[in-house]
Amino acid sequence: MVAEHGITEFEYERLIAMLGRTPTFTELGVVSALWSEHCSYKHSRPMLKTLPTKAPWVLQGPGENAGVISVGDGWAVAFKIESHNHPSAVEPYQGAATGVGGILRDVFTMGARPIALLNSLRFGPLTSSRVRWLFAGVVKGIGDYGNCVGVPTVGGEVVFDPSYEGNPLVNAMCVGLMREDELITAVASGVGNPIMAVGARTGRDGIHGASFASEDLSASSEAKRPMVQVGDPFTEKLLLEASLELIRSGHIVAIQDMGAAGLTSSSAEMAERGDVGVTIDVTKVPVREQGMTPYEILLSESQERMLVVAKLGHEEDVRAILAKWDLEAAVIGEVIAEPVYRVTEGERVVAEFPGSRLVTECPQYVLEPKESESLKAARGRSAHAVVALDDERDHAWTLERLLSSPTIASKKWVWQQYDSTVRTSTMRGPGSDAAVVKLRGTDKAIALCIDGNGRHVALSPRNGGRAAVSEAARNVACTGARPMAITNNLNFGNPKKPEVYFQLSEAIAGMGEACTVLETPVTGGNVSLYNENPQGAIHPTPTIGMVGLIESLSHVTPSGFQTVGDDIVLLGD
Amino acid sequence: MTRFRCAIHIVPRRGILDPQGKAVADALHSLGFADLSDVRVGRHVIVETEAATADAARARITAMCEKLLANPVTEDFEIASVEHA
Amino acid sequence: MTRFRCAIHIVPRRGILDPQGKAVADALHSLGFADLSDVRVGRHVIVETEAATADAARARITAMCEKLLANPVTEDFEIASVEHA
Amino acid sequence: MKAGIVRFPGSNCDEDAYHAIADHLGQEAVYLWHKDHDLQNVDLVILPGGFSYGDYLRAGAIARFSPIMREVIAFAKRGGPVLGICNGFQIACEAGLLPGALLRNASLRFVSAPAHLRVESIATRYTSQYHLNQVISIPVAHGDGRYTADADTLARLEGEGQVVFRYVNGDGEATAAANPNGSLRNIAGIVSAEGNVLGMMPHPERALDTTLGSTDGVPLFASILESMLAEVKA
Ligand SMILES: Nc1ncnc2c1ncn2[C@@H]1O[C@H](COP(=O)(O)OP(=O)(O)O)[C@@H](O)[C@H]1O
Repeated sequence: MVAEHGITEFEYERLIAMLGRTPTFTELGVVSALWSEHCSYKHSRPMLKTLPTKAPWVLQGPGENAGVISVGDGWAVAFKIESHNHPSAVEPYQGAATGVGGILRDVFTMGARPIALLNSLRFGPLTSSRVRWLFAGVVKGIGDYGNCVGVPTVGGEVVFDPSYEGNPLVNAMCVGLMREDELITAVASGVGNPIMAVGARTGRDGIHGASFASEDLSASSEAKRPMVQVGDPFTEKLLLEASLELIRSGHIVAIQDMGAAGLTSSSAEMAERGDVGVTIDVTKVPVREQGMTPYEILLSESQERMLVVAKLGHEEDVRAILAKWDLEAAVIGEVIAEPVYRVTEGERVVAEFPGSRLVTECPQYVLEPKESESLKAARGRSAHAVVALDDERDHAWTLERLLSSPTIASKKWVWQQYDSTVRTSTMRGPGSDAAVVKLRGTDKAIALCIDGNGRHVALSPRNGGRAAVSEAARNVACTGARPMAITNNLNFGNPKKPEVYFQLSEAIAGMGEACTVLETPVTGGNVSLYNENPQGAIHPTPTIGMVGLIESLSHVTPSGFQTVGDDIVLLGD
Repeated sequence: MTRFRCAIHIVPRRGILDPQGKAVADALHSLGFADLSDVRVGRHVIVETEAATADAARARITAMCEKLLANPVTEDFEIASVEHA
Repeated sequence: MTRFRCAIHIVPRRGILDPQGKAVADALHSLGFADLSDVRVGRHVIVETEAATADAARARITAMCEKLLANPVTEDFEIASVEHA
Repeated sequence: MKAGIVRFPGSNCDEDAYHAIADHLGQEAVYLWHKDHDLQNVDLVILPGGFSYGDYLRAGAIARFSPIMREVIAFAKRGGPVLGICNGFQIACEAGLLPGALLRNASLRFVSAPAHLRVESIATRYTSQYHLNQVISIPVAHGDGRYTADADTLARLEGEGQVVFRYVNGDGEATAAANPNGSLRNIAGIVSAEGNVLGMMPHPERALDTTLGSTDGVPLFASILESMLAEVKA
């Protein structure tokens, strides 16, 4: 049973040592979720710590639902990227849709109104009918969700490469705008304050999604399909409005999305950040179905839910705001002084852990990196050694080939399905190097892009990591913006393989170097490991989401040739 | 060969969130239809096909549902009727 | 009062383009289901309601369809079944 | 002029409509909450775009029963101007303020793109500032925009000059390729028989600002204001 929960023997022993007894079934479920790669970053955290995260304009760095930077005059921008690779591989439409839902919540729980979405996608070759099904489903899922909520999708990228066959990458980024003084964090505090579940009811959706995202995809993943959750963008829109109203009302002290590993992860993390204890009674959680066990309620990944710490005595005010938006709010627990994380079913205790150790004592692994010999050899190969095809003497032939390859060809089919103009602020939408979005109420705009190049990183992880950041910075700069900060998604294979671990550590190092030189600190991100399929690991694919600031709308510069007779100049080395 | 007209019901699987069903139930409630429970919204597909027998038609339709019509992750299907067209 | 489980079919009216039906037919064709004709896709709604008799339940459901569930401009509805829940 | 913008659960172009009135037209704008019954003495009601109730049953079908809609319908029946944009057009059709229905795009895909429209009538309070047959560019963004009505209704709409906008190509021709959603007769917008209710799928409120592309929506809002001023004078 321990193994079924994806907990290693080593981790199990650590757990017993922490508890001083054997865990209950419910506790095992909780730990399996919290110590999954997805929630704990157990293979990547030591490396992530080396990234530069500070600058005078950074208001919130890594560790929160989203990073936040100041853009001047009291305005701030929150942004974050998130992957939904594994759910999208089994159910592309819902997987991608719920990915967008999750990243929207990460941004509006900071107090920011989402103003733009971007996405970065990787698929196998379109010659496969399964890939076409995945591609069409993912694009529709992203579009339907963002369109319904009313946040414009302003940019992204799509790459087709055999390495992603069977394991597509679906990374979504959201950017939000707020006043600096509206920033709120997910830190539980105030002994006696009630903990409330807000938004949609809890069903049996996606139980163990977080641990699922931390496994290699295999034939048995297909059998896990019933865990996939269904997105409800309409409820999300209501939750967005209600949450922003709640945050501005002063009735709450903290708010957090119930995302991966649901109630478990959100409540444990909030308690750990606030260095307080919490107690939760699962019988108080509004459920969608009868007969749900504590285990199911704790680990459900039902979407469109939030966990809120309200101010004591303000419960009715919270309820009233939610009711205005036709949503429910229920008190399910309390912040306590005793440093424990306790879950009860009525009076009966079903799980109890000593304080925040549940989060802080998650094992961390530092492994021995080793570069793959074959990739090293590939890098050594001279580009001149590649023999030219006869046809290539005709440059028009080559050009036509290049332009018609799916990765290079126009992505209009994709972005025509995304509403890119809602909110009437999109100065440059999909199809530009970077998108430009006006900040309503100011003379400023932000430039946004998302970039990654897995093949480059595969051949030379450190250079590839640097290049991904520089490419994003160039794209942003071309619009007239100063690059400000990045978020990133590290999509890699199984980190227990030394060659994957090598790629990960080198790419992070390269990313960090570029960020230091360009003064674009990392304000957050996400790690998606175990992106493998029976054929092997995907190309190591860090995707960089960058935000740049345009100080005056008059600085916005178009890409594309403007007037006949203009000179064309090539800049750079 | 005979022509059969077949009707298929495809509904969200129990336990799977059905936002459409919920929206419809809420709307009916506020229109004064108070005592409803459990509204589910699915698809109703009508297919005409040729087959030697009704059983053969049914087998064909089952194959269509499994291959394409129903999403095995989130939906259940049922062949509601198979009739001479 | 008794609980009834009612199934409703709502289908695009004849003569109105049904792109979903056409897409399904095309997809089935390309999967090798050759001899199909006339695929139509509509909605299948299941509602549980209380009523004194099956006839009363049917009348209630009819009212729901007329008021909300079907669009009189483009859709036809049919109450497929009314059963004890 | 005072415009009221209805906020349904799931409306998401309400703020854009507000800015169109308040910032671009310089007139008073207020939001009308779907649960209220008070139209706050507005001169114009805008049913904005979005996904009211998620469009989960049919686009506009549930919003049409919102409490505020009773007042909106009465206002329209009294001749009050109602502008339905995108989801607002769908709601107006469901509410019977306009004939016909808007169905799933023929492509079955959401379409977000600039669309060329031909102004088919300038004898309305919404289009007096355009030229007849002027070709304008206004963004569309919808999944359910295929205008459908029975043959009699279509004949009446055409005969009475109620078709206000038609999808065309850059040369002003109403071709199949220029039709983004499969609407019958390339219809993009219609006006009620009395001329006071306009429904259109394209978003004129997204075409008011040079920095965002087109400004071809400006004459539409200017026409509304002009007709109000004329009424006040009369
Ligand atoms: N690749 C990365 N670079 C920088 N920070 C990261 C990266 N991946 C994750 N983080 C940060 O680590 C923290 C992990 O928080 P957590 O809430 O577990 O993330 P998530 O919301 O993605 O599940 C987040 O603040 C996130 O921004």
